[in-house]
Formats: sequence, structure tokens, C-alpha cells
Amino acid sequence: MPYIPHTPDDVRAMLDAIGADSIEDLFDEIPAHLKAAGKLDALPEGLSEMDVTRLMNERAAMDAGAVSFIGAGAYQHHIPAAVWEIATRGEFYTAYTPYQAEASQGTLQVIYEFQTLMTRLTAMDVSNASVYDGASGLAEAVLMSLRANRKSKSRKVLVPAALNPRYTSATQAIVENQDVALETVPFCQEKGQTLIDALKHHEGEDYAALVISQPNYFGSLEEVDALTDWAHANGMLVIAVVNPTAMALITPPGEWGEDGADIVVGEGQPLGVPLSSGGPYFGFMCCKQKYVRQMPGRIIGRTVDMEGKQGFTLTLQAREQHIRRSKATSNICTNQGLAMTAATIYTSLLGPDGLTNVAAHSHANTQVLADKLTAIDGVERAFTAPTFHEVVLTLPKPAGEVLAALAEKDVLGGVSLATDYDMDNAILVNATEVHSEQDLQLFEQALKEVLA
Amino acid sequence: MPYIPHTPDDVRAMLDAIGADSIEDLFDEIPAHLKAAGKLDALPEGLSEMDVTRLMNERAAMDAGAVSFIGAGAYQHHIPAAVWEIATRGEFYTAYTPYQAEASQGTLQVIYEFQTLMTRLTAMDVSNASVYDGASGLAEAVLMSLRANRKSKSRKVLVPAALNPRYTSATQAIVENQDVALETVPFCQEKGQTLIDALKHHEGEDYAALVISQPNYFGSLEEVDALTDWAHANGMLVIAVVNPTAMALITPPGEWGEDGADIVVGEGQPLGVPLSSGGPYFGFMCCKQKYVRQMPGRIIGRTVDMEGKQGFTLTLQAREQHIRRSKATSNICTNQGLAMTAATIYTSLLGPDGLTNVAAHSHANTQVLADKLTAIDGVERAFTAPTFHEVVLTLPKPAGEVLAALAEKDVLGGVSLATDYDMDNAILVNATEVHSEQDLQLFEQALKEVLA
Amino acid sequence: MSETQLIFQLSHPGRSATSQAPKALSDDKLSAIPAHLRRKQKPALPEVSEMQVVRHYTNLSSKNFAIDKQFYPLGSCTMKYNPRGANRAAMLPGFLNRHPLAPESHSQGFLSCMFELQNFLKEVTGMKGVSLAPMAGAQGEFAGVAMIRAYHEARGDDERTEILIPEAAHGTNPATAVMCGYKVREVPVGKDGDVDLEALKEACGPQTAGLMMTNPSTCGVFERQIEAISKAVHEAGGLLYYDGANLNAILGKVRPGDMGFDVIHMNLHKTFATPHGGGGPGAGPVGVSERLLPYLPTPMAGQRDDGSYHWIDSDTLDTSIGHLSAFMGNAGVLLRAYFYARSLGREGMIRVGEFSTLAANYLLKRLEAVGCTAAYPDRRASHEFILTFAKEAKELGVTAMDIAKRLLDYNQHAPTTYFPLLVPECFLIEPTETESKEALDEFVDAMAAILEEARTEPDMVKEAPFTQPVRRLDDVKAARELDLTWSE
Amino acid sequence: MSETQLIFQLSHPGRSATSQAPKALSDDKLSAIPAHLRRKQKPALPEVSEMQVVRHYTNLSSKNFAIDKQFYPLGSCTMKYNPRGANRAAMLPGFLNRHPLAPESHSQGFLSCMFELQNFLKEVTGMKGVSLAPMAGAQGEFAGVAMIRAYHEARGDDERTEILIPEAAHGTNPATAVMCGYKVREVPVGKDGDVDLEALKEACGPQTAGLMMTNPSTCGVFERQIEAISKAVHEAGGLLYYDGANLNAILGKVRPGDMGFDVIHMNLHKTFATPHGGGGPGAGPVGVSERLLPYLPTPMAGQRDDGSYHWIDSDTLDTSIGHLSAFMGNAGVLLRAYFYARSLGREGMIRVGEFSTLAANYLLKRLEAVGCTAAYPDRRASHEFILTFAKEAKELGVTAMDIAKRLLDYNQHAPTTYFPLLVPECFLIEPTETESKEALDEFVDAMAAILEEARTEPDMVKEAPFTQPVRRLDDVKAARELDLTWSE
Ligand SMILES: Cc1ncc(COP(=O)(O)O)c(C=O)c1O
Ligand SMILES: Cc1ncc(COP(=O)(O)O)c(C=O)c1O
Repeated sequence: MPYIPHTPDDVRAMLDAIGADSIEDLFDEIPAHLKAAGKLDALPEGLSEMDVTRLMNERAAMDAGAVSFIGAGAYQHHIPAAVWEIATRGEFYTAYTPYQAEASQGTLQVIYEFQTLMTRLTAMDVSNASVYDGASGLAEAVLMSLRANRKSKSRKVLVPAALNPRYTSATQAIVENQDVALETVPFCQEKGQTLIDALKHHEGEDYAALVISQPNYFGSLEEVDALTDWAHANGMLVIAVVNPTAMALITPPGEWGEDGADIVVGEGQPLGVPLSSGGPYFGFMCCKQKYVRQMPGRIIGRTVDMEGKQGFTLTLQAREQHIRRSKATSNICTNQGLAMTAATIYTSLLGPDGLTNVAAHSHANTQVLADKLTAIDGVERAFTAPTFHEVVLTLPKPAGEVLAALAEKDVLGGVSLATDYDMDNAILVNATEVHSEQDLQLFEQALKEVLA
Repeated sequence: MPYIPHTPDDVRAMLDAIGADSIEDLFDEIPAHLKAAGKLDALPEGLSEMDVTRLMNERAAMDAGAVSFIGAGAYQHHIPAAVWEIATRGEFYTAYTPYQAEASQGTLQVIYEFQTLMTRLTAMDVSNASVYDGASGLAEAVLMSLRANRKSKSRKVLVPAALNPRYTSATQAIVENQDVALETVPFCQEKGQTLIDALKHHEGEDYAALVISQPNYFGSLEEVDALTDWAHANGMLVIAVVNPTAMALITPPGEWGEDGADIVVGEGQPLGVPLSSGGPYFGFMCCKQKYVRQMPGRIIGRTVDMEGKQGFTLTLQAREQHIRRSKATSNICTNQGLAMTAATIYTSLLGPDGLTNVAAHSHANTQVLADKLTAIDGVERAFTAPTFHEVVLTLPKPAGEVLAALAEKDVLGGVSLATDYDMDNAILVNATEVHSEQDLQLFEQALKEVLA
Repeated sequence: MSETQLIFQLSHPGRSATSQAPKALSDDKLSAIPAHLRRKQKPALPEVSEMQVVRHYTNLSSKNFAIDKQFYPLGSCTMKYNPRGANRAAMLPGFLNRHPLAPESHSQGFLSCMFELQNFLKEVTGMKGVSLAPMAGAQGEFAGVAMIRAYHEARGDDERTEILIPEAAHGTNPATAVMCGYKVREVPVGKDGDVDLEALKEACGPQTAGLMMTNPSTCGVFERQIEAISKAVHEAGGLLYYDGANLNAILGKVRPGDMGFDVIHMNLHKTFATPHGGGGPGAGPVGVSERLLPYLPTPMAGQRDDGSYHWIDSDTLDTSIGHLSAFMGNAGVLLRAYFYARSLGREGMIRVGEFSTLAANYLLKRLEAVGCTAAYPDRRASHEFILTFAKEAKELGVTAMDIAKRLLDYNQHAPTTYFPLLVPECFLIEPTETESKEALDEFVDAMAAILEEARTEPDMVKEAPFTQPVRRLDDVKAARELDLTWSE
Repeated sequence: MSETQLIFQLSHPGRSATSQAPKALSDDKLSAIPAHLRRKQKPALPEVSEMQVVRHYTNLSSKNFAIDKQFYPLGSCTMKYNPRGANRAAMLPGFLNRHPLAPESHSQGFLSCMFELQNFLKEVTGMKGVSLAPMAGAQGEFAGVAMIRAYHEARGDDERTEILIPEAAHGTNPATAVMCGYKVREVPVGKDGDVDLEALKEACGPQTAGLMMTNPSTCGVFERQIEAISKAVHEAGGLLYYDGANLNAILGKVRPGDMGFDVIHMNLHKTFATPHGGGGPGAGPVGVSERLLPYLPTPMAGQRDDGSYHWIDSDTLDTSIGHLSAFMGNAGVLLRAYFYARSLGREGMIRVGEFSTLAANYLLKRLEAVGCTAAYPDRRASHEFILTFAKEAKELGVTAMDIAKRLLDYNQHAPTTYFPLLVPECFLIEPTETESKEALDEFVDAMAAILEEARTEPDMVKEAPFTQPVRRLDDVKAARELDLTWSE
């Protein structure tokens, strides 16, 4: 029996100790007509590890082999081998939430280090131990801003149209149940940025927060100082949505404008987590010290043991559902611990210089790629704002068609902006340090052929 | 600097402590004209982990994709994921020889368990902790038999022609330096076995040992009882060369004939070690208790600590080179510890039933394959002896030609016996539990096409 | 010794793990980034060598208990063996490198696994549709209650403001109800661990949106009145939510769909043996009955007539409650669950419920025999059960917490403590089907020894643990003098 | 606690890790195997569950010191950081699944790596040809001396029966010479660690087949008279063998080829950072000067004019000493070394010698400053050096062994002890270039503390260690009452 160690002798001895005749007897409190025994006909027969492995090898191979330039919120980066060789050590991989602190100092210290790393990257005061992902993290941040902004009575938050539309829709799906409304701030069609002008008519209105995405979905860098100061001047908190790799090069939200952002969230995936079809990733979440009690998710504190020795433990649990139940800051319980562990190892391995180099190469490669592609007739940059490592290009043909033709050549050329922005001919393209000169040429060549 | 942690500050501080001006000064005892600094021009520039990984990914991919039926001493088996996930844990992977027993109980207990496992598989008394591989292990066994066989003064050993020719040549290369001669015993051309008849004319002559391979290179099962008794009757020790997977189904050497084999060696690779181009594998080596002091290699013993608690330690070190120097049983020092660790985990995971099933499927699949292939016109079994999981087939065309044509179709159809046995049209073919029905059909189909 | 240092304390200006990143670029390659948006000071991340990182985190890992090392009978968490084969399969490059937005042409392998997994989950739960999108149990609950809300709203039935929740419920249940805009009304649980049916009936009414419950309940017993409960809630117009955290107990035995539940979530990191990762990730797929099919969260995997697979997204399923994350959920966890489902197969699934229940009932009886007090002594255990140490706390001053800490010294992870809240000084113990009888017996021996120590050396027990990297920690200080990040 | 049990003690008849192997076959599928050759009783292997195996070996692993966890300054072993990237690259399926006898058409990727590695090794050693075949240092030595023998034999120069070996040499050197059919003549080493040149000259003669030596020597110093030695041996008609165990000290600084050596082996598991695996595997490639090229062990990788790669085997190189194993050597180790060489590159290689020498000289000076006695105080350290505790042994009764055991309590792996044999009560200490200055300083602190303890509490030191899974073991009992396998 796969994974079950009991022999017939064991079973007999255990039933004897229980005083039952058969395993079936143990289910005698269940109304007989409800029992499903023998019903699971739609399940196939069990397979050996070898056979499941072969099957999944074949499946995985079907999806491999293309060169991808898709970003849109999830980015390819080189992941040092040490990261997952250590993260998948049984001690990290098969432990659970560190409820027994004394027997979980490993995980607890990792989280404390992670919290420190994230606050240093974002220039914020405190961090939690992860939420599910960047998008649901934004939903948590929106809800948190309602609790944290004592000056506001509003259940409305301003969200830029240039925010990743998947973040907007997930946030919408989550917060609308509590009658929270997201209002959209349009972007400048020429620059691909969110301008103060577009905010002006909201002045004087009550909003709990303004969301600022840096870079935004188009890869454009926003004028974060002005936006931040505008929000604060208008009684709103600032929720920053940032790319963690970009933080190595770009002003961190803690330093935006006069006072810095109030809450920071983002997708942690770029920090050592593989693309992996969308998950597990992790959302990171930082805030100013004064809002820490409004923050959802686990938080680890440093303290001392009976003998005065340093140790780590779950703290501020009164915010959490297992203590506060319906009064909790969120329902989140199981989080994305292992991905966070990997990110901690990744970030430590790269250090300030390594992460800067990754960010710089990603930026520079994207510039080179954009230059190569816009040298093709009819291909142009859609916007004029400076970009980090993603860029919107307009094509002489419908994006969907072009992307499909590129995919036939095993080049995944980005995502179309047709559905989300009615920009039928526009694609969002990303390159990072993993793209070699040949990769870029491959894309250029393929696009030439497709557009020819 | 990859892997070197020292900053310029560190270097300065270290040089100051030494009282040297520069690192170069530390080499001032080396005659100046010998120094090679700046000479390594043939070396390329250093690459990042990402770049070396990409490079090696490309190289590895070049060699992937074929279905292989090559055996000839190294066999594909399913390796449970747990085996190498545990074996490559830093604690096993990056430790060295357990010289400090108290800080190496993990490795030491693994070896003690390995020794026990191997003696149980082979039905022998004692085992060492591995030699390099099966072939060099045979060389060690031959040398050992000269020391162990007190009744013989001979420096000659009888070796069957049906032994893996790579074992014969490696053994030859190693033992000839000590003027030890290997004499060949021919095999029966019809049966593909080593017959007593072929030994008869050696009766009365002095040999230190007779080597018996079970199965032999052709996959044939030898009549080991008769061979063993003949050798013992003629004052020779018996050196068994066995396949460890086969041990689950086939009489183990400890039970051959009246007295059993005296020394057992073999290639441990089938026990959870990947094909990996030929290594690292490991040679296992077992013997009767009375010969333990003649056995080369590391041996672990169970003992107690100061407090009477069970512990494990290197023992019988007086056989080894680091103690006995020129009087040692062998020069072996670094052995194949990690592969042995993997084999210990593998064998424990499979257990008696699992290993039996692996052996049975390998045998049965090979039978099915042979039946399929010999159904093709002109393809026949070369020999009549029963086989374990390998079989010699004769083809209507030269083996080299056929194998090359099969390789074009990404079917690696076995090895040719042309060079080693002058059997120009013969191939040695293996299947194991990893070959699916489709794999076997693929071979059948490809061979049909090639021979058409 | 170096283990207690923080990675930041190993940092040394100018040191780095050079080969882990590309070489530095000259600044002119960054000229497209306006100066005022450039970071002024590089972030104070650790500057350490590759070996320092490997050594640091390897050593830290050894300060954890884990299933791979210890018995870990954390009730309600199903800490069963996590097959290593599942890890290897989920980490295949073809899966790891697949972008979540890769076109369907380059996703057939992955989609086929997801499609099959949806079907397996439908079959074992008896539900009509499954979405794999939720990223953990609590997000599954959210999706479930949001669907209940969407259902009522679609029918214009918008007076329903309350979710009923038995008091034994896990904290995520009430927290979820609130996140979905509902008020929570708690329903008492009787002395035998079953819901107080009369109180429930009283609580039901036109304001009832639904009931959230776990069955077997968090009291470690099967709710025998489930059909009556279902009837009462349904008659009041509410829907029934099944918290699948305890699905392990009944896998192959009873199906939530057959019990009358309208919507359920599953914790694949429990029932389907995916690892808990030191706190996550998990996966919390939701299954629904016919009437909630239109509201399932997206995306889901679908199959076309030609056998090819595609995504079902909110553009085609516009009644969906939508996306709960940026992409499709915790794909890597789902692949591990898929591996597990394929290796168990039909027979294996049925055994899970049987043997987890066998283990729990055996452990309960043996613990009772050595002097432990069961919270519900007259009931069968499900896959878990509750002990109460109220007597020990009162008579010896030794609390459930003390016993939990002392267990660590016996190299046993402590069970869940102080949950459910209604049982004083309690342990919720879940051994799972993957622990050998010997492992269970060792736990019994440890408990027997600790009970003896509690009688003879209570002060020692109250100071436990003694063998861990730290002694008992000052949680009050941790909360009062917040120290959440390290600074020099 | 369960950790000390053997896997066999966890065994339970009829238990198994079912999914790890294919299902049982009916016996008629085995009818081709004659009954008298069938095993009568199944082998008494452990019958355990998958989780039991994982838990058992995970727990066992934690009873090891390892570079990934501790400073491990084992002299002559070069315990440097083993890059994790090398492990990943060598474990790529394309490499792992390649059969050693795969045709060249399906081996170009692997062969290209091997061909380049041969060239890299030629360049860093200054030799003319390299074979990667030997599986460890000792097998490399064997190949080297066998080539020396083949060389003399080919010239009909068959009176040469002796190999000269400095007394400080590693035990493998004399053992190898004997395995190659030679007698060993030991050459004394002077007070300064250099070979006694006069004695050497006297030992040289027509019976001299060659000299085996390590440089820097196992005394941790560079042999300054290397050219004179080379001249003496060569003039006597012997060849010079270089034991490359200490190559790390001079990588990029001096090349054995330039020093006049005819044949060398390298320990890639030392100098090229491949892991030591708890005792192995290693790889011991050999390099030769022009005149020994014909004798290199096979197979080797060659390149054709069209750029494709092929094997050079004994059929084409029929003067070769032949194969030393069934296939081509420890391929997986060689791939890791290849990774290392590519990531270091030219500049990186040069740094290895520099920084390993810097670390050793720094550590030596600091240890002297806290009261340790250097064996060769007037010499530069190479990448390693020797301390002697003869004084402590005599005056305090505290031996090198005691100090080594006590170091374990300080979470430091002990250096090599009692080697070389000519220095009494010695430590051979090799810090390597990958340890940080802080790690070196911690070792100094530990040594200083222990020396203090040796003075104040010598009995305590003599009973160390106290913090390991076991106390000091009874080696005498182990050898007297042999217990080499477990039985019920
Ligand atoms: C009964 C119960 N319900 C819900 C949950 C929440 O699941 P998750 O932690 O995956 O969000 C848990 C998990 O701890 C639980 O035990
Ligand atoms: C100086 C010296 N020579 C030779 C060897 C033998 O190398 P190996 O252990 O790889 O066989 C060693 C290794 O321990 C050594 O230190």
C-alpha cells in the first residue's frame, strides 16, 4: 500500500487494542446510506512512482522548448542552484507553521531575516511573512488601508488603469464582497504613465488610498514622488505595488515623496522563485511601523528565552484568525512560506551588487530588444515614458495573430493588450538577464518573418 | 571573486598579520623562474553560474532523447526520487572520510548498514565500504585471492572468457604489474556458458582462484554450483562477480556449491546509481569472515563509546595504506562513498519484495524483447542457456552497421560483440523494468526497418 | 557558535557570491532611467559568500522539526508523508519554466494534469465542478462563501446577512465570512461533540446565507446529524459549506456531495500530501454542486471535443466570482497533488480514510490506557481526536502547553494545542495513515512518561523544553517590545 | 530515541514502500530461470515504508559534520566549498541517463565537456597530455607509476626495481608503488621540511624507476630544491612523479610540468571543488610529459578535424596501460570539475593558489600568536601547515587527538591528525581559499580556548567530545571483537 506502513498483523493488533472487529466498524457513526465505499470509479488505478514520473515527464516535455519574452507580472531570472537545493531540504520543506517556536527556530529565523530583507529592499519599517501573491496582496493592502486610514471614512480606493489588470481584477473580486470600490485613474496614452492631471478632479473627495505601481503594467516608471505627495495631501494612504528586482535600481517606496508610501506590496516571484505556471509565488507586504497592527499575515519577532538567549517567535497574533477569529485582519492562515524561504536564500546569495546587476541586465536587455524590434518596419514603442524591464510595442498587425505565429516558431513573444486595453496591435514584451544575445536575435528574426 | 570571500580589507588585514606586503610575497620560496603567473592562456574567461548552466544544459540536451537497450555492465533502473534527494544533502555530500568518528556517525552508520545489506544480498559474511567499480573490484579480488589462498603459491587466476571483457582488461591492466597472470576459460559456443569440460585440463594445476560471473557477459546464467565445487576441489578460491539486482532472484554466491564463493565483487550501479556515462558507480566486495584481514578498502565496525552507548568507527585500519603504507592490502583511499550511500537508501526503499519485482520485470521484459526481435526474419538468439536480463542476438547483417542505423532512429540497440568475440553479427541487448511495452515495440519496429 | 548569527551579521562590505549574478554593467547602459527615479543607496542586503549562505541556511534548517525527521501529529493539519517523487516531478524543467501566460499551444502538458486533477477531486468529493484556483484553505473558504453570496445575489435574495458557524470551527471560517461581508453567528456544540441541533434550527432564518462546517468536525468526531443539519439550513434557504480540512478522515468513505454540501474546499497540502513548507504554500481547490457551477473562480482547465485542453476564464464564464490571484493558483502544489492522486489511484484513496481513522482510534485507546483523558470518550475518533489536560492543569499545575513543550524533549512534535477553544487544556492529535504502529507506540510511551513526570517533577515539566536550540521563549516581550527587523 | 536504531530494526515483515518498485509478477514469467538457480529465501533486506527510509536517513545525515555546515580544515584534503551549481549541472537528465557505451553520435555533449576539461588540466599543470580515467588520487598514482613502468619496459630498461618516496609522503604513494610491482625506498626529510638532498642523491641509481613526491610537500612547505631533485633523479634515469593532492597551493603559480615532473595526478575532489561524498567519489586524472603520452590510460576524449569528438581507446592507442575501470571513470565528478573550471576561468584559477596560501599563512601566524607551535616556524606555509603538540603531550598529557576531539565541541572539524608521521603529535591544517577571515578567526579562538583548557582542565579535554552524538569510541574493542554486520 503506497505510503501506508501497516501490515495485516499491525492492523489486527491495532483493531484489538481498539476493540473493533474491522476497520469498517470504525465508521459506524456514519449513516450507512451515506457511505461511498467502492464508488470512486472515475479514478484510475494507482501507479508506481516510476510510471507517474514517466507520465509527468512526458507532460512536462510537451510544454518545454520555447524561448519566452512574456513578463506581465512573472519574470524569468537565473535561480542559483543553492536556492532550491536548500529550500527543499526536508527540514524546511516538510515542516509546518512554527507554532512550537522552540522546535522551529530555523524557519522562524529565516522569516525574521526575510522581514529584514524586504524592509531594506523597500525602505519600509516592517514586513510580514508573506501573503499568497502580489495580486491578492494588493487586495489585502486595500482592505488594510481602510483600517489604517483613520482620517478617512471612505470605502473607495483609487487604482491606476496602468496597474496590472490581473491585480485589479483579483483585488476587485476580493474586496467587492465588503462593498469596497476601486475607482480607476486613466493613464496618459502618449507616455504610458499615470499623471497628476488625471487625479486632479478627485481632489477633495474622500478615498482611503491611492495605489501606485512602480513600474506599471506597461513597464513604465511612474513619477512616484509627485503621486505620493498628491495622495498624502489629499488624505489618502499610498499603497505601492513594486517589482522587487527593480528595487535594486529604482527609488524604493519608503523614499517616495515627502513621507514615503504607507503600505507596500508586490509579487515576490522574481526573487528566486521559478515561473512554474503561476505558483507557488508569494506576495510580500511591508508598511510603516504605525500600521503594523493593521497588517494581515504572520509576523515574527525576536525575543529571548528563559535563559536570556536570543530566539524568534510568532508575534502580534492577536491580528490573526486563529486568535481573533471574526475580528482578524484577514483570514489568511497557510501562507507561501517555502517560496519566501527560497527568496531569502536568493536575496542573500545575490546581495546588493548581485541584485543590482540582475536588474541592470534586465533593463539593458529589454532596451536592446526594443531597439532591435522597433528597427523592424511598422513596429514601434507605444509609449514614451522610461521603462524598467518591460515595454509595450505596437505592431502593424493584430497582436493575437502575431503572437500565435511567433509561438509556432517556439517564440513566446509577450502578451497582447487587446482585451485589457483595447490596444489591438500592442504587445507587452519583457527581457531579463537570462536572455542571451542569440535569444534576442531569435525574436527579432522570428518577428521579421511573421511580419514579412 | 567566485567562491572566494576575501575583500581587499580582509586581504590587507591578513597580510598585516602575516607581516607580508603582498600575496606574491607568500610565494617567495618558489624559484622565480618557475612561476607560471599569467600563463594560463588556454583557459577561457570565468563564467557566471547562469552561463555555465546554460552551456551544460545545451551539452546535456545533445545527448538526450534516445531509448537505450545497452546494458553490458551498466543498467537503467528506476531510481526513487528519495535516493538522491537525500544522498545530496550537504551532510552526506560535503563530508569526507569519517576520520573523526564522533562527528561522522551518520556516514559511519550508513556504511555499517550498507555492509549488512550487501552481505545479506550475497549471503556472505563481511563486506567493505566500496571500491571504485566492479571491474577494478575484480582486480582487487584477484590480488586478494593470492594473499588469501594460503594453499596456493600460484600467481595465476582462471578467468572465464564469458566474463565482461571490460572487467578482464581492467583487471589485466591492474594486476599484470605484479606479475599476476589471468588465464582464460573458453565458453560453450552453443550455450553461452562456462562448462566444467572447459576446466578439466586445468585440474592438478595450481591457481589461486577461479572467477565465476553470474550472470555472465552474455546474460547467461552459469551453473555456479558445479563450478564452485570444482574450484574448491582443485584448491582454488572462488571469486564471484555478480549483478546485485539478480541477487533477488538468483542463488547468492554464499550458497554456491558446498562451501559458497570465497570473495564476491560486483558493480553496485544497478542499486540506485544513474548510468551517468560510467560513473561514479561503486564496486562492492564481500568475503568469508576468515579472509576479512585480506580484504582491501574501508571497513566499519560497531563498538561502544566511553558511556557504553553504541557507536560506529573505522576498523581493521591496519590493512589500509594510511597506516600500513607499502604493506597495505591496496592503495585505495578515497572510495565511492556517496554512491554507496545512495545504494543503501535505494536498497532500503525497495526492500526484498521491491528488489525482487525489479529483477523479475527486468528478466521478463528482456524475454519479451528477445521474443519480439527474434520474430524478425534472420534474428536469432545466439545461445541456449537461460538468461537473466540480457541476451545475445545474431543478426543477418554486421552488428556495427545495424546499431548505427538504429541510432539514427534514436534507438540504442545494445553493444556489438564483433571486437571482443569476433561475433560480427551479434549484439548484446538488455531491457529492465524501465522499458515500457511501447519502448519494446519501438525497438522491434526500428529493427524491422533497419533489416528490411 | 556561529549558528545564532543572522545572515546580516555575516555581512562584510564588498564581499559577494560573485558567480551568482551577471557581471556589473557600466552606468551608461542605465541612462534611460531618469536620475531622480534611481535609488540613491544600494539596499543593505547581506554581502556574503556563496558558502556562507549555504552553510547558514543549512545550519538553520537543522533547527526545525519536520515530518522528514519527526512524528508531527498536529491536529487538523494532516502532517503525512510528502512523497519525494512528487517533488521531483513538479520540479521538471518543463513545468518550472512554463510561464503562467504561455499560450495553450505550449501548455497542453500542464493543462492535461490540471484537467485530470479537477476530475479526480470531483470524484472523491462527489461535487459537480472543481476549481483549483484558491491558494490555500482559507482562500478556498473565501471562494466558497463568495460563491454562496453570488448565488443569493443572482437570485435577488439579498436579505441574507449571516453565516452560521459551529463554535468549534477553525478561525479561518469566521474570518472568511467577514471578508465576504457577512456577519457570523456561532452555533453551540454539545457535550458529545455534535452540533446543538436545536440551537442551530433556532438560528436558521431568512437572514441565513449559509452554514460553514467541518465534518468530521474539529472535535475529532463525525457529525452524526449531518443530514438533519443540511435539511434545516436548506429549508431556511441557506447553503452548506464544507471545510475540507478534515477530508483525510473520510476519503473514499463518505463524500461531502453525498452529505448534502453545496460547496467545499479541500486542503491539498493536507489530504493530498503536498508539503507544508514551513507555513505554506498550500492549495485550496473548491468543489461545488450543480447550482454553484456558474460562480466557480477562474481560471479552470477545460477540454475540447478534439481532446485538446484550454483555459476557462472569466471572459467565457462571466458569472464567475473571478480571479483570486494574478494567475492560476499554486500550480506547483497542484502538480504534487496530481502525482499523489495518480500514485494512490482508486484503491489508495479509499485506504487513506480507513487507515488514518484506524491510526487515530488506536492512538486514542492506547493514550487513554496510559492515563490520558479523552474529550469525547464515548465517540469514535475520526482521523484525529482530542485529549484534555484540565485535570492535570488543576491538580498538578501542568498545562497542555507544558506537556507540549516537554514532548519536544522526547523528539516528538507537539499536537495542536488549545484548539478547538471549547475544550479546555486540549490537544488535537492527528497521527495520519503514514505513521507506523511503532511510531504511534513511541508517542504513547513519551506521553506516559510525561504524565509520570507531571506527577513526580511538575516543575521540571513546566520548564521544558531542555533539548531544543532555545528554552521557552518570552512571547510577552516579543509582543510588547516589537523587534521585527534586524538593525546593526 | 529512534535515531540510533538501524534500518533493520525498523523492519517489519510484510511492510514495504510499495510505490517504489513495479508490482509483483506471477511466477510463470520467471519460468525461464531454472529452479536450481533460483534463490531459495528472499534476502533479508529491511521491510520499511518510504517515510521510514526518508526519516531514517535524513536523521542519520544530521549526525555528520560537513563543509556545508562546519569549517573543515582537514589537511591534504582541500575541503573547500562545493558549488551547488555544479551539482545541478552534473545531474541534468541528459548526463545522468547517458549510457557509458552510447555511440558517439549520442555523446557529443558529454565528450565536448571531457575534451575541454582535458585541455584545461593540461594548461594548469603544464603537462602534454591528460587522461581523466582514474577514479581517485590513488588510482591516478597507480596509472602514473604504471606508465613509468611501461616507459622503462618499452625501452628495455628493466633493471629498475625501486621507487623513491620521501618519508613525509602520503600512504597511498608507497602502497601504489608496491601495487605496480616496485620496491619502496624511503628518503629522509630534513628539519626544515625539505627532502634531504644528499640522502636522495645517494639513493638514486640504476635501480631507480622514479621518485614520487608532493610539492608543496605534505610538510606544508614548498620543496625549494625541486630542480636539484629533478636533476638527480633524471640523471639516474628515473622519472619524476608528482602527487597532485596539493595542487591547490600552486594553482596558477607554478606548474608541475615546469618543475620537471614527468607524470602527475590531480585530485579533482580537492583542487576542483568536487564534493567528497562522505569518503568519495573522487577523480584522479593523470597528466604526462611528452615521453609518457603513449602510455596514458584509456579512454580519452579526442577531437576530429571536423570538430566532432570521439573516444581514444586502447584499440587505437595500443601502448596504453589500458582501462582502470569498466568504463571511462567518474564522469559525474568530472562534470562537476568542468563546471568549476568554467566558472573560475583563467583569473579564478590563479586566485585559488593565491588565496589558499594567504589563508594558510594567516591562520598559521594567528595560531602561533595564541601559543601553538609550528612544525616549521621558519618556513612559509603553503596552502596548509603543521602544528605540533609534542610539548602539550609531554607537559600536560594532552595529545593532538585530545585537542582534535575537543575541537568538535567547538563546532569545528578537526584538522588531519598524526600525519605526516615524522612530526610528533601533529595537526595538518588546510583552511582553503573559500573560508572567510571570520571563520579562520573563530578557529583561532577555539584553539586558544582549548589550549587554555589543556592547561587548566586537562582531564576534561582528554574526555572530549561532549556535544556529539556519541562520546569517544572504543576503537580497540571495534578491532578485537569485530562487529561488521548487524544480526537480530
Ligand atoms: C479546520 C481548518 N479549516 C481551515 C483551515 C485553513 O486552511 P489553510 O491554512 O490552508 O488556509 C485549516 C488549516 O489550518 C483548518 O485546520
Ligand atoms: C598527499 C595525498 N596523496 C594522495 C592521496 C590519495 O588520493 P585519493 O584519496 O583521492 O585516492 C591523498 C588523499 O587523501 C593525499 O592527501
